[in-house]
Amino acid sequence: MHIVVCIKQVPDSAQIRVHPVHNTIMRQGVPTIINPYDLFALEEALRLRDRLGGAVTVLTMGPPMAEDSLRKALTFGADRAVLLTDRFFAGSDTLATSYALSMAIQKIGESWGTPDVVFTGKQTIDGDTAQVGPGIARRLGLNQLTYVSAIGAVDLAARTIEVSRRAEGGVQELATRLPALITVLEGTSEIRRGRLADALRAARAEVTVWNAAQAGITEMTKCGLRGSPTVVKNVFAPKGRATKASLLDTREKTPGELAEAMMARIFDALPGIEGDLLAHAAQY
Amino acid sequence: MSGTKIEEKLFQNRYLVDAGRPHIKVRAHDAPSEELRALVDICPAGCYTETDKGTVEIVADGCMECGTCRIVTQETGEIEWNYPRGGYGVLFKFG
Amino acid sequence: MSGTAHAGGSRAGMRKELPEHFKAYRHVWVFMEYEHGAIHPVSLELLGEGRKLADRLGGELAGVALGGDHGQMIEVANAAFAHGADVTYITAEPVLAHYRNEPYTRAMTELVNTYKPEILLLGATVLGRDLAGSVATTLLTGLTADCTELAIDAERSLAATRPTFGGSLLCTIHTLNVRPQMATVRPRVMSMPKADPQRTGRIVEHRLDLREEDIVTKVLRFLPDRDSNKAQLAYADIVVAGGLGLRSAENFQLVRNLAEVLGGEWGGSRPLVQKGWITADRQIGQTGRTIRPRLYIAAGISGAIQHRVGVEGADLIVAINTDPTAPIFDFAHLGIVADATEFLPILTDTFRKRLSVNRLAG
Amino acid sequence: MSLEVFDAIVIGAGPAGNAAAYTLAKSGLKVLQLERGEYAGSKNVQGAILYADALEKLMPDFREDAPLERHIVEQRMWMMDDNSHTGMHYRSDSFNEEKPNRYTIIRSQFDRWFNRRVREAGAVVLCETTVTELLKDTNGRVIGVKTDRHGDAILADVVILAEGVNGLVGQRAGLRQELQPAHVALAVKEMHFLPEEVIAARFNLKGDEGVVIEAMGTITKGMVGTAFLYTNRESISVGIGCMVQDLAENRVSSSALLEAFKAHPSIRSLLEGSEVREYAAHLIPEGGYKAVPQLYGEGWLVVGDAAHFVNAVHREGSNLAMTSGRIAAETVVWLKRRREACSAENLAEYRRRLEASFVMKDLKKYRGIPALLHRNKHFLDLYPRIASRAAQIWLRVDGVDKRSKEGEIVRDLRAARGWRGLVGDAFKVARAWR
Repeated sequence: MHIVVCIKQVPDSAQIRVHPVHNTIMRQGVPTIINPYDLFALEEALRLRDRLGGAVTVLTMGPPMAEDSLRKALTFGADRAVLLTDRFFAGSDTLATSYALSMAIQKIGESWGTPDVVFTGKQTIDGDTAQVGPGIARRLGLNQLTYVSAIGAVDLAARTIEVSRRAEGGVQELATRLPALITVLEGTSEIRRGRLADALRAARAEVTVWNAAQAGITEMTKCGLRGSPTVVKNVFAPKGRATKASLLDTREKTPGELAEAMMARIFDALPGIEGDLLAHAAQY
Repeated sequence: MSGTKIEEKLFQNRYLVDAGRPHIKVRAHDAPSEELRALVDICPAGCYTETDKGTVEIVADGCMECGTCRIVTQETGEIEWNYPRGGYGVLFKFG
Repeated sequence: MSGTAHAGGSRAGMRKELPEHFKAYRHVWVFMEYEHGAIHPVSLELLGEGRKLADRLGGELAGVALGGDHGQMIEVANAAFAHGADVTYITAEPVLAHYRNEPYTRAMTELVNTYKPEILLLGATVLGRDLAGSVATTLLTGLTADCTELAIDAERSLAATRPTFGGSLLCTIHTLNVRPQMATVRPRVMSMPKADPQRTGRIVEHRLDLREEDIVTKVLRFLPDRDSNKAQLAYADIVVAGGLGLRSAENFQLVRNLAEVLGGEWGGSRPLVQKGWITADRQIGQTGRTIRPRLYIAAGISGAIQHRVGVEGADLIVAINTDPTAPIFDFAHLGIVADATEFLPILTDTFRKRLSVNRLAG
Repeated sequence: MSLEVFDAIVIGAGPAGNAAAYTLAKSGLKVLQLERGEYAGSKNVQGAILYADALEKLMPDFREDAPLERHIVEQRMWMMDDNSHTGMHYRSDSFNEEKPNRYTIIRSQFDRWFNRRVREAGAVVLCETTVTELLKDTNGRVIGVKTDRHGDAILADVVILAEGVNGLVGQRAGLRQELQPAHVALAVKEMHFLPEEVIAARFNLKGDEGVVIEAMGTITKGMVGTAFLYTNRESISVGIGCMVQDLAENRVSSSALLEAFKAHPSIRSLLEGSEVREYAAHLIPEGGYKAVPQLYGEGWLVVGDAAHFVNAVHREGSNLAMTSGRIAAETVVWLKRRREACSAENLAEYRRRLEASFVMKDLKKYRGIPALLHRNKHFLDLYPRIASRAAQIWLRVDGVDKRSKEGEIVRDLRAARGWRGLVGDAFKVARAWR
């Protein structure tokens, strides 16, 4: 089977700081990484390939230096990598991104066989929108399976797939037909370490680089800023909260009184939680 | 000295913790040597702590891989020190 | 994938005239998330927020109720009215009995194309986010996900503010030139409006021409979390966690006792996994596995590095620790300097009494 | 049983490893470089000063795209006591030359750039790959390496160990001894960020000019060590280092020493309002000439920190690393061209070439210094105090006549060390320095 995994190179957002005095964004030394959620998608894709045979193609849209992330994906064991890069893509929001990626996936299909499954992470850590996966599914008419925690039976002949999917309050088991788009939940499987042979191959591999035209994209008005209905008007630092915990005064109080005080403070701080706790207690 | 200070400092650092595979281990012991006990004070990441039982433990998550503990306890052989697996451990942003 | 990662560059502040056919788009809509016989609280919170937006725009507030059973949808509509809606659009069809992306996307896009809302809000739940992405792409409109604040600017445009870069920053996003403007909003961010059972409104029924045979995806089973032995830390509302301050594996039971009384999940810091007191799926504070409960109680956890990152998103962090200088007190909201092994049982008892007393009374 | 055979494997992607791999690849050899960090530089810590000369010999055009922070126009040497410093500053406009001699750098960025050049030169670079052991044949000859990735060993004609101060691979293979606590310093360092213009104003700098401060004195609490403060473009590196043996004996936390140094009135105002973005710790091999291990053997060479190539007196290390890496690689290239084996006998040429270079000459010159300092800790504590008191007496205008002030200063000195002690100290220093 042919599997396409979409990954994104993102800044390691945990390393971004806001200067406490000047209230400015400090981006110095913030490294770029493969979106951590995408690694789980890549792992599931590789497992599926190892199970059923075939090939994994990794795709990213980004600046030329995003090649580093693709090479890393090859180190894990992906078979080929495609970088979609063009200055026309600058400023793409999720709608424009899903357009460009879906066109590239079509082109990948023409070049190396139509993909049976397209994987993405559940969301990115920089945008957190969780929207590009569904966007691609919609544009390519793939059956959409988001927040997937496990992949069950896959029947290539019958073109069916079963997955477990995180839903509100539980896990949904779904069956659908291929081709499908799957966004993968974090923590699904332990991410493998690439074998030495894969690492050596990755170090020397040629990454396929496509600009818009090479990816078969002709409608430039659907790309980049022009193709993006949303616009970021303002980026700012949140108001800091008092950093120190408010400590219960333990002097001259019995432990029982302190526990009462703590419970009262919790109920105060979280309106509605008392009712929910009661509802829960009543249920059991 | 001030453990709090070190925690705050380490919070600025970037790590990829290899869960379940600590790269430094303290061998089981009843009473630590002076050298091992010294690590509670001198480990620059404050990784070593003394337990109620008087033994010394390590949580290596904040380790900066300097190797001081390795050098100090080389004679006593109380710790097992390895590099983390490739890609894991501290990831210096500036170095 | 993805992101509205583009900087506030050249187009910020620029505004082209809204195309003529979008000028007919009016009113604020809230998707009423209904599953397993219950309305998700976020939908009611959104009605409160939507009311403000609709009033600001001088328009109506509408609920959208999709489901399999007509009677249930009427109930949903009534709840929507009680919480501030003027109108509720109902599509009740067998294919909508359980949430599936395909029929829900069809139903929602059809409603939007027919009745043309200016703003469409959904809860940023797994269901809401699954649906919103497909609907927005089908409608070729913008979507701002996971918002924490909504406002209308001077030019009638929805200003949707959301955390970005892991919450270290906020950004405000507008949808230009396309309608509807879509946003998903985090649960428990907007306040719950007071219900007024006397309030009524208009119901608009809309049929969807879609049969089960047309739908590829089938739900085989639903396994509720409460029947599962697996830790569901990432989705738990209440999490109680223990650390080395508990001193022994036996004492860890104290953490489980409190979690059980509160109906929450339990977990522990990394050293406990290393010591074998808990399994790795119960570990809190590992990179890539963050939790965001309403209430997080940390007992005997010092609050080292990774732990902080993992729990900082909790609405309320409560810390119990003997060391007043422990880093956990630097980011907890509420704390007590006490030995967790002594304080936990008392706190558990206090909660247990309150909850059972009230149960009997109520 | 093995994957592939390379002409050379280089373990590590610091200055020594990069210099070696670059030289080998440039000469057309088939090179594999292995680095355990996420990328070259992610495990590397230094103050950091780049000495242009060593790099220029490898790539004369490095200034065109290397990530350099500031070129140094001013050096301050401070002797500190608890609330003062006695300083010597040297600042010269002649350092504003076309090809400046010293730069501050940020190692993670610099090493990454350097490594990219290595790749462009044709070396195969594998990051996130830890070498676990050297592979030897039955005669004890090193023939390749094993890594922590699943797969067979990789073979090579020669392995260059540029694995840094901890040097586990070489030690475990029995190529050299474990480091001694008396031969190695532990340095801790923080990165403090400030706007560029604030740094320029505080240090009287324009453009890319930079200042370095090297400090010693009571800040190390009687232990052998030094502290430093370097200006980068929009950050300040500040750190302190002491010998591991002293730290262990005195149970002192380096982190607390650094806090005290930062709180010193002479330093505090320079860092005010800064945002700390990283805290790092690293060992520095400061045993000098006498601690240099066996440098070559059957199929292997050792370079950089792993070979103990640090000139502690002049705070030089990365230049010795690059130079030793380059010379090791040149030796291998020379042997390859002559179609000679990388045997111990042939690789001895590496040591001969090093002896002829500044690397071994400088180390030899200062071979007495580590022991001298170890035995004479008062150098770092007493003399800064005396200097500070002398300056205090001399500068304070308080109605006391100058001759009496001179007398007081001299009495101070004599009381502290006695004439015999003073002469002895002077003699010891002179002998160690010559």
